[in-house]
Amino acid sequence: MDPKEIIARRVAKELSDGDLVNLGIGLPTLVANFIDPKIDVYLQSENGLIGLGPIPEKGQEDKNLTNAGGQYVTLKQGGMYFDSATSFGIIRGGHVNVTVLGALEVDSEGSLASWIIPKKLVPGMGGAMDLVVGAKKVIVATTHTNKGNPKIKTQCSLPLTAYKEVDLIVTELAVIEVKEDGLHLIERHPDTTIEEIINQTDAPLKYTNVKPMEVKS
Amino acid sequence: MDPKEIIARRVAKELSDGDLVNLGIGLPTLVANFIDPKIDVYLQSENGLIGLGPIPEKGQEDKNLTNAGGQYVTLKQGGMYFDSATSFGIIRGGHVNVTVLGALEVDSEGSLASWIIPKKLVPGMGGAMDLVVGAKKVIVATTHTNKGNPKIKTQCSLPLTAYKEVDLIVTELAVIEVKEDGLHLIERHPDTTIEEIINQTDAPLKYTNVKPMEVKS
Amino acid sequence: MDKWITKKAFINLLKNHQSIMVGGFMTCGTPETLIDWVLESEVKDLTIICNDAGYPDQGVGKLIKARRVKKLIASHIGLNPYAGSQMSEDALDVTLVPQGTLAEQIRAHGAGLGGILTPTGRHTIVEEGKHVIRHNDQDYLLETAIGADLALIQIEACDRLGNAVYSKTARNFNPIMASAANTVVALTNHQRDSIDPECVVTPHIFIDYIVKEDTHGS
Amino acid sequence: MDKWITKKAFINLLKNHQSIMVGGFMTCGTPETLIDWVLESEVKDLTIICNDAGYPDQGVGKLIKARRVKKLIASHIGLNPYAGSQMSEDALDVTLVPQGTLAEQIRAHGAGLGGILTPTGRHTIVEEGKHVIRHNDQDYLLETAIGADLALIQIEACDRLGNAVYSKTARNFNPIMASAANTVVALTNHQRDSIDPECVVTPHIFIDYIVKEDTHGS
Repeated sequence: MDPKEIIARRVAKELSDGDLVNLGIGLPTLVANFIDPKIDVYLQSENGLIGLGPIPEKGQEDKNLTNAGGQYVTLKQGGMYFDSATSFGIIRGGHVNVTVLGALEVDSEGSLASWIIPKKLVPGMGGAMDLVVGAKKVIVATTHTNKGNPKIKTQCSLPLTAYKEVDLIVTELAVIEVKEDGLHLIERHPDTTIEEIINQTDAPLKYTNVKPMEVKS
Repeated sequence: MDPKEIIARRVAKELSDGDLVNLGIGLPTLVANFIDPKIDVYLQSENGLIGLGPIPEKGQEDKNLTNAGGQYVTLKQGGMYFDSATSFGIIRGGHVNVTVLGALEVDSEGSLASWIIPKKLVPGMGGAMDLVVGAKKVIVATTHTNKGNPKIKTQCSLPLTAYKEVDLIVTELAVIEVKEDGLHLIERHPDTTIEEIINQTDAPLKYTNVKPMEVKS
Repeated sequence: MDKWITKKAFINLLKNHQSIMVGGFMTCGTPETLIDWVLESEVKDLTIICNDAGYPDQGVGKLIKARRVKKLIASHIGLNPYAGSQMSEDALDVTLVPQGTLAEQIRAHGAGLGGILTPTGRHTIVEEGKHVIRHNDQDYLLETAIGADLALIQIEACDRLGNAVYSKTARNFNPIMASAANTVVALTNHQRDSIDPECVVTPHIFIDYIVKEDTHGS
Repeated sequence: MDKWITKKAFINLLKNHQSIMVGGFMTCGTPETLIDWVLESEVKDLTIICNDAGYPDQGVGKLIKARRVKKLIASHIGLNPYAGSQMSEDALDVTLVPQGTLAEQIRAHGAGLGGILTPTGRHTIVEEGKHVIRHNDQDYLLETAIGADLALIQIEACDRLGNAVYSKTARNFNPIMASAANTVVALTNHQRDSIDPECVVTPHIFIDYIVKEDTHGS
C-alpha cells in the first residue's frame, strides 16, 4: 500500500461522530476518502465553509467554490459559507475538534515546523499557525523521513509553526503520541520493527506495549 | 411650539443626504419626524438594524422587530438586520455619521454625563458610551435646563459617558458648538435673548455672530 | 448525533453556580421557555450574562425577581426595579458594561481571542482597574474575553443539524453567545428541511442542543 | 447618492503610494476587472493587503509582476514566484501574517478596535517585537488593527443602495475589508431589485462605489 494511503487510513480512525475536522493541503486531504461511513464528520475549509464535499465531476466546477488549496470542491447538504473572520473564529475558538496537517519537522515537545525554510522556501504560514493553536487535537500526518532524513526530532531546527501543540504523529511506519514527558511509540506498521522506527527517528521514543497499526481497508 | 419639537426640528437640519444616523431613546427619536424628505437618511438602531421605519399601525406590530428603546418599529425598503457585534462594529468603527442623544450634563470640553446618578439612578450605559466615542458627529439634544438647573456646565459633576466627544448641543433656546477653546453660542431661539441663555448656562459662552435658530416647519 | 432534547434533558444540564449567557435585547429574542424551565429547576446562585436585566416578569428579569441570580453582567438594568433594589442591598453583584464592549468580549471568547482594545469607556469609571494601551496616538482599554458554561439562545428556525437563522432584531446577542459557551441550547420556533447555505447565521457546529418551542412542558 | 461608477471614475480614485485591500483567497473572490483597471492606471508604489500574492497572471499577482507593489501584507505568497524573487532582491517588502490574525486585524479596524489579543504565533517569529499579554494563565500576542485607503471587493449581487451578498467561498476576506478602508469599491456580477434583509452580508453603508461587471472597458 502507498505510504500516503497508509497514513490517511490510520488518521481517519482518529475521527469521531460529530467531529468538525480541518484537513490540510496535500496528504491530509486524502483522509477524507477513508472516514468511516457510519459516522458524521464535518469538514471545514478555512477559506470559508463547513460541509466540504467531494471533488466535482468534470464540467461541474464552480469558480466560486474552492477549498483552502484552491481546488474546486462541492458543498454537502447541511453545509454553509462564511467569511474569513468567522472561519478563523471557529478555528481559534476551539470549535475544530481535529486538525490534520503535514510537517517539515515535529519534535519531542510537540512543536511543529511546517511553513518556512529560511532563504530557500518562504511560502508563508497561511492558516496553519491558527489551526495548530486553535484545534482541540492536532495530528501531524507525514512520511516518517524526508528521503531518509528524520522529520521527527528532539527539537525542531526550522522556525516554528507552533510551540507544544501537536498531540499525535502518524507516519507510514508508526503512530507516536506526544506527552508531557516526550514521544511515545504506540503503534508500528506490521511490516516494520521498533528498531527500524528508532533508527529513522531523531528523538528518544518511549514504548511499552506497541500495537500493530490498523491500516486495513 | 413644544420645546422638544423645537429641538428635534433643529437637529434634523444637521443631517445630510446619505448619512447613517443613530437617534437615542426619548427626545432624539422625534428627530425622525422632521428629516427633509428630499434627502436619504438611514437610521440605525443599535439592537440590530439599519433602515428604521415609522411605528407600525396598530395590530401590525411584530414582537421580533423593535428599536433600542424596545418599541415596535418597521423596516424600510433597503434595510437589513445584523447581530450586536456587527452593530457596534458599525458604531465604534466610525461608520455612523451622526448620533443624537440626551444628557444629564454636558460641559465646556464636550464631555457628556448621561447614564448614572450615583445612589439614585443606576440604569446602565447601554450603548451610549460606544455611540458617543464612535460616531463621527455627536449631537446632544436636550432641554436647556432641568427644571431651571443648568445642564450645560463648565465641568460635568456626574460620572461621564464619554470625555471630549460632543460636537454640538441643541436646546430649545440655543445651538452651541463645542470647540477646542470652549462653547460657542451660534444660534438663539428668536423668542429668547443671549442674556437669558447665559443666565441658564453654567459655563462660559463665546459668541460673535449669533444667528436665529431655524425651527420652522 | 441527535441534538433535539426535551424539558427533562434540558433541566439536567443546569447546575447551581453556573454562568449562563442569555440572548435577547429588552427580551426581544430571549428564549422565554428556557428561562421558565430554569425557574422550575430550582438552580440558584447563577451568574447571568445578558444585554440587560429584562423586565420583572420577562426575560432574565424573572430569574432576578426569584433571587436565583448572584451575579449579573449587563449593559442596562433600568427596566427591572428588582435588579436595582437587590444591587442596593448587596444581594446581587452587578457589573455594568458598555453594550459594544460586552458584544466584543463575548465574540472574543468565541473566537479564541484573549481580549480586544476598545476606545469605549476611556476617562470614565469603566476604565477603573483596566490596562490602557496606546496605539496610533489613541488610548484604548484592554477588555478581556467573556465566556460562560451555558448559553440559552432564541432562534427562528434551523435544519436537522442546527444551522440557524434568526428573526429580525431578535438576532442581537444570540449569534455571538452561541459561539462563547461550553454548552449551547437553542430554542427554535421552527424546524426546516434545509437552510440556504448563504444565509446561515449560526453554523450547526455551535449548537449543542435544540428545543422546539411547541415541546412546551413535554 | 449614486454609487454606480464607470472605469474612468474608478481610475480617478487611485493614487501612488495608496494602501489597497483586495478581497479573495487564491484569487477566488478577487475583483479581477478592478485589478486590471489599476494596472491600466499606472499608479505605483502601492501597499497591498490581501490573503495571498495570487498567481503571476491572476489577482494581485498581476500588480506584483508589473512591479507596482512596494509592500505586501499577506498570509501566503507561495503561488506567485514573482513575490518571492522580488522579496529576495529587496524590491518588495513582504510582511507575512497568520491568516486568522490578518482577518482579525482587518475586522478590528473596521470595528473601531485598536487591536486584539491572539494566541496564534506565540513562540514563533511572528512574536518578534510584539507585546505579550497574559490573561487567564495564557499568553497572547497583541496584534494591532490594519486599515487601508481603498478596498477592492468582489460581490455576487447587490441592490441599488449596495446591500451585498457573495457567492460561496468567494466571500472570504471581502466582507471584512469592506468595513476597513476609507473608500470601498465593489465589483458586482448582478444588480437585484432587493436583497432579503435577513441575508444581507455587507450593509450598503460600507460600500462607497459599485462597478457592474459588464461595464468592462466603458
